Amino acid sequence: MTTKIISLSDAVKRYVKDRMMIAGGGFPMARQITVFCKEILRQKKAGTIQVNDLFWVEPGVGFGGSLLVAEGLIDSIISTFASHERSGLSKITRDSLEKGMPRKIKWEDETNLTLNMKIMAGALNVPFIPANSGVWGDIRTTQLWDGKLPYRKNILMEDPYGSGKKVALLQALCPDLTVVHVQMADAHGNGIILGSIYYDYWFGRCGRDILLIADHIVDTNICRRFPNLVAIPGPMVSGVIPWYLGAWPTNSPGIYGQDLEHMGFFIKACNDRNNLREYLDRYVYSWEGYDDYVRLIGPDKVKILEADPARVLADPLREGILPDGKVRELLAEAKTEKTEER
Amino acid sequence: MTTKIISLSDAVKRYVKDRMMIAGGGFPMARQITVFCKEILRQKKAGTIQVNDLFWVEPGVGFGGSLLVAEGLIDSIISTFASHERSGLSKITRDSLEKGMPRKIKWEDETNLTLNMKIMAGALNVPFIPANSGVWGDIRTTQLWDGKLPYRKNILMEDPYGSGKKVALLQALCPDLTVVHVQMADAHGNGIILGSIYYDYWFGRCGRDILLIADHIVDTNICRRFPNLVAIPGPMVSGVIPWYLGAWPTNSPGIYGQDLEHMGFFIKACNDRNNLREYLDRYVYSWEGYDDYVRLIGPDKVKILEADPARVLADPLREGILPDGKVRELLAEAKTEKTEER
Amino acid sequence: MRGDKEVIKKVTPMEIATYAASRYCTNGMTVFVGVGLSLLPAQLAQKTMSPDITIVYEGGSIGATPIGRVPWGIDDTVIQANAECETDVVTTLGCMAQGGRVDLTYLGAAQCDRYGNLNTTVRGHDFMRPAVRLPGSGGAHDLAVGSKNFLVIMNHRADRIVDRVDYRTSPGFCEGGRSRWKVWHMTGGGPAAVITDLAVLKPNPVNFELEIAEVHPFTTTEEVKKNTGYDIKVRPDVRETDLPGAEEIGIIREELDITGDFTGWKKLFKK
Amino acid sequence: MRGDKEVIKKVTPMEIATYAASRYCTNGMTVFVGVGLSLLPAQLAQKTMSPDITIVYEGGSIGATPIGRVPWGIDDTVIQANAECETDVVTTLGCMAQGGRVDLTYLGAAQCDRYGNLNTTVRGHDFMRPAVRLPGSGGAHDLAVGSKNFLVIMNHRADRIVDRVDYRTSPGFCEGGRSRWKVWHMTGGGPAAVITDLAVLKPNPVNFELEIAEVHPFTTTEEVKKNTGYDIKVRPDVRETDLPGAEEIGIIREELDITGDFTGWKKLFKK
Repeated sequence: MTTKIISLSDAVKRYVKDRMMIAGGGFPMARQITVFCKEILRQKKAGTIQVNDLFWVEPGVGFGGSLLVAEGLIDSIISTFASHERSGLSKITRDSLEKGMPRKIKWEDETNLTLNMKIMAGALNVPFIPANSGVWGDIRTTQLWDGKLPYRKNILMEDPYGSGKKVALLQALCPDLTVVHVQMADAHGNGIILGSIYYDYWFGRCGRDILLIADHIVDTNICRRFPNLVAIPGPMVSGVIPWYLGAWPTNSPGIYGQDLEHMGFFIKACNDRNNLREYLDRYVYSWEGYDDYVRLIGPDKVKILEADPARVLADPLREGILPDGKVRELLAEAKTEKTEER
Repeated sequence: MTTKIISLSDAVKRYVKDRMMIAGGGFPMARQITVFCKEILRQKKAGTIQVNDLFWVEPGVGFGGSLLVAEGLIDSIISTFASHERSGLSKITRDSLEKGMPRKIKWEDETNLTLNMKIMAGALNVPFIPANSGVWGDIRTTQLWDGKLPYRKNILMEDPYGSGKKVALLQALCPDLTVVHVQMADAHGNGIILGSIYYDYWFGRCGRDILLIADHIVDTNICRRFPNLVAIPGPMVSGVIPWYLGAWPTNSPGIYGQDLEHMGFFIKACNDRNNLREYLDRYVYSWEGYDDYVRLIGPDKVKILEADPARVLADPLREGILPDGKVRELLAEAKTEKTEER
Repeated sequence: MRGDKEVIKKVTPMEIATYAASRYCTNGMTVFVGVGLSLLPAQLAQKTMSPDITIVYEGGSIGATPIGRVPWGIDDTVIQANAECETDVVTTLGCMAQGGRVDLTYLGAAQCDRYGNLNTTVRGHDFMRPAVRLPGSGGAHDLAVGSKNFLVIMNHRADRIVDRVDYRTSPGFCEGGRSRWKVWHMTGGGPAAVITDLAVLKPNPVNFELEIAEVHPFTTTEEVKKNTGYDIKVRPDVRETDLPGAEEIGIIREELDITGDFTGWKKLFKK
Repeated sequence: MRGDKEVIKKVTPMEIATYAASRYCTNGMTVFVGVGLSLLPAQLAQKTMSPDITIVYEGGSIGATPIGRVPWGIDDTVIQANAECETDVVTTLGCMAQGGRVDLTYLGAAQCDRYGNLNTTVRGHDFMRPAVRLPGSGGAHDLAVGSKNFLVIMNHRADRIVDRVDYRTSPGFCEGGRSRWKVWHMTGGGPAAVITDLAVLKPNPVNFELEIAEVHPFTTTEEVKKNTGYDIKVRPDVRETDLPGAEEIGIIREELDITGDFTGWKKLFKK
């Protein structure tokens, strides 16, 4: 079978377009698509892609989304939560929402259930889905769009089957591009998720294109041994990006824990525009290639993150992990194929 | 934590009521709730329960459902398929539908997607869910109910968000009792399913009461090692019935394969009312207790069924299986608790 | 080999149909299969010209290559034994078929009408008391609605390829013309062809009525018309159906249908 | 121990609140918790009078007993390390909360109005340009709608327990009376109590307005009223809040809030 493996830089070049709707998987502290967000910023700066005014979909705007907000790439956000868990809101999100710095972003307010069910409707290719949430309160009526965005707020409806129950019809949401960080994936696009699934069951079934970022590429035979651990079926997926530690500083249960020290450092840096600039220069723009990226995290830190209590979750699957050399081969093959496609 | 383990006979006595809506998991050849159906018939005959006119919900009316049809316990069926796969329809189902023998059953016709989505709506506690299936054709309009059953056929609706798309609103379905056969479950009700999930992701989330029949009871620690293999979360489940080979003659991937020989024998027996009577006497009514049940299948046959190509799927979990003695202890504890409850 | 009477004698109509159906399967496709005859074409394609397809069974098995024997049902453990992914029916029929992610589906049918609408539910017009009860839709309706295209494989008799089906289980082109899309808002493209033991029928691109596009070598257009329950049109460019080659025949008989239950090839060698 | 000034001095208001909140958790319950303060009561209950509860985190972790330290977020790996089941948000908030299978939920809030409606989204009345942006709903709205009951744990200030919240994030008793059920068709029972650092507020059974039901030992009804943003009623049977005993205090300080970040107990021992 043709490999779906694609390099991070090729994936961003190929799939990220101006003004598109992008959904990012994970949760504020878990399996964030950090390295993908960084690569968007890097390629924009390098001029290899033209991208602005993104329509961002995420359960809670976490680490990756914040970086895009900081650099003014996001026009609109549909989300439910704007905090780095116990660290609270970063100054980035607050400044953009409260003061319009560096730019004003539009925020469509949802709940974790209503947003996830909108994605569910998108996955099922139906125009709407009813819910009990989103009937009462300000979340139902907050409507920030200017008519240009393909998104409207909840219409209420009484059950036509006569129960008398009133429900909110949630409009389906189907992103142009959905990106999910998974612990493991094979070259066919089968994505294995360990630990909480968050929105990613439905994110992994919804999107014009769905990309996986995988800490490890595994042999398809390990999927055949654990087919019920494949949360995202291969046929849904357009590309698989191998990138160990791609979710850093958020966690990837079974592989590494969250880097609370770095999160604290980041949150602090956000409080001052100069410090934030320095942070971005160093952690987003300074590195070149994978080895450099890992060097930035630091080998000692990597060891600490790997010594995580949830690491046991991946133990039965570790024998299926392809060695680096094999992954490099797959990337080289992918490169050739993609070139031949032109 | 209080154990949810319950014996087969106690479960049937406690949860099966006259005229109730029961959903059975699995697929025609897989994880059928065979032994549960047999126990309903046995207890009805013994007079320990009063049960008639069941409203039966199943993806395809398979082995278990057929036995209930044969003995006239079912008044209405909502299903999509009435065949034992390659064996075709059994004479039981054909006779009842074509000739009203032993009684006429009402059949509400669905598709695998519309029926599963109705259960999905029930699980989500919303009154309906839209679909593209069930808009055209006779499945949309076939409506056999007499007004007494809480079930109506698809209302069509145009997308209120202006896409112009027409969808079928599928009415939610929430059974009084849902029973799913799983390979393994712990005493908290966490159900592990290996192989195809069929409807059981949503069956395992929908039902006033949800019961699991498990080939093996496992230590909760194995759930903690493979939390992502738990397809049915414990809090959804009211009771767990330990019964090895409970799905026989259908399969339970990872534990045993389908007994095609017995299926052939059964299908043949169905062609003649006398043979069917003999079959029922022997395989439904003759045995007493678990050891007898296994003796009926035959130890040689059990060995053949266990030597199944899908058996590898359960290998990583087998260390968590509780020994028979421990399961008997849990059953004895459950008995005591239930007695104390009164 | 075309027209070679010796080969024709040694090939069954259902082997021809299987080969014809297999050629709709091309590399990169996501293909849904049922059991029996509808299982063979995709597997034949995978073992010959299109190794790079993903086979999906609606129960939830994705990427499985059944081991040991031909599956007895889509829930047979020979399928479950080495699937790449096991998921559920809402994923396969909802997210994949209804979601527009299925390229091709193979369906069987008891009856097919002039617009490719299928009946797999009852014979006779009283659903409450049918003359013959058939298995029913299963996921066929859903795949007929959502799959980008589907192929029907069935026997060709005058009471099976008909003007009107007894029960409308799964949509083809509905009431003809563009009604499938304009009136009923279906996402998929409908039946690409109906492949029988006598012929290959294809939809007219304007009124979407099925016409005779190919006729199997051992029969004639007249015989096909005689076995069709409506006044079926013959395409001006009607041609003889391609015969499978030695490789395909070998795979069918030695790997896919070893017992001959599906294609009946063993009967050719009965004395 | 009740009223013992030495004990009161050694117990913080948030320790009292944690203990009070823990007592709503009884054996057999399915309990949803967030992080921070809302995590402590369920864990305290589980370690004392109600070992037989199932704790659920909305991200998908069920039956987890966080190991090593208090979780930094509901997606912390100390939770994921030993959950009995890992599932998704539609299961936890859709099938469980909306499905009516959640017995009790602990919620925090920035503001709470007289009917127990909560604001966790913005301060100020312009959502487009808020005075202060707060984290938002997450799953709080869904749990407030569907959970059989919920408890609010928050600080008691006149601009936080108010007549009207700046933004209606999560429903309590909506517009009061039976509007929650009659007008808005919610399945859950609404807030059983609002537990603050000063008092326990409970809904009036007729108009469903929050009233002062218990007052913490170190304060007075007058002080509570002064710190409330609406003319709050005092129940005729108002009483002093029960104090945690030595066992509960020990568990809070030695097992649950070792650093004192949540309950501030370490401040008691500062010289």
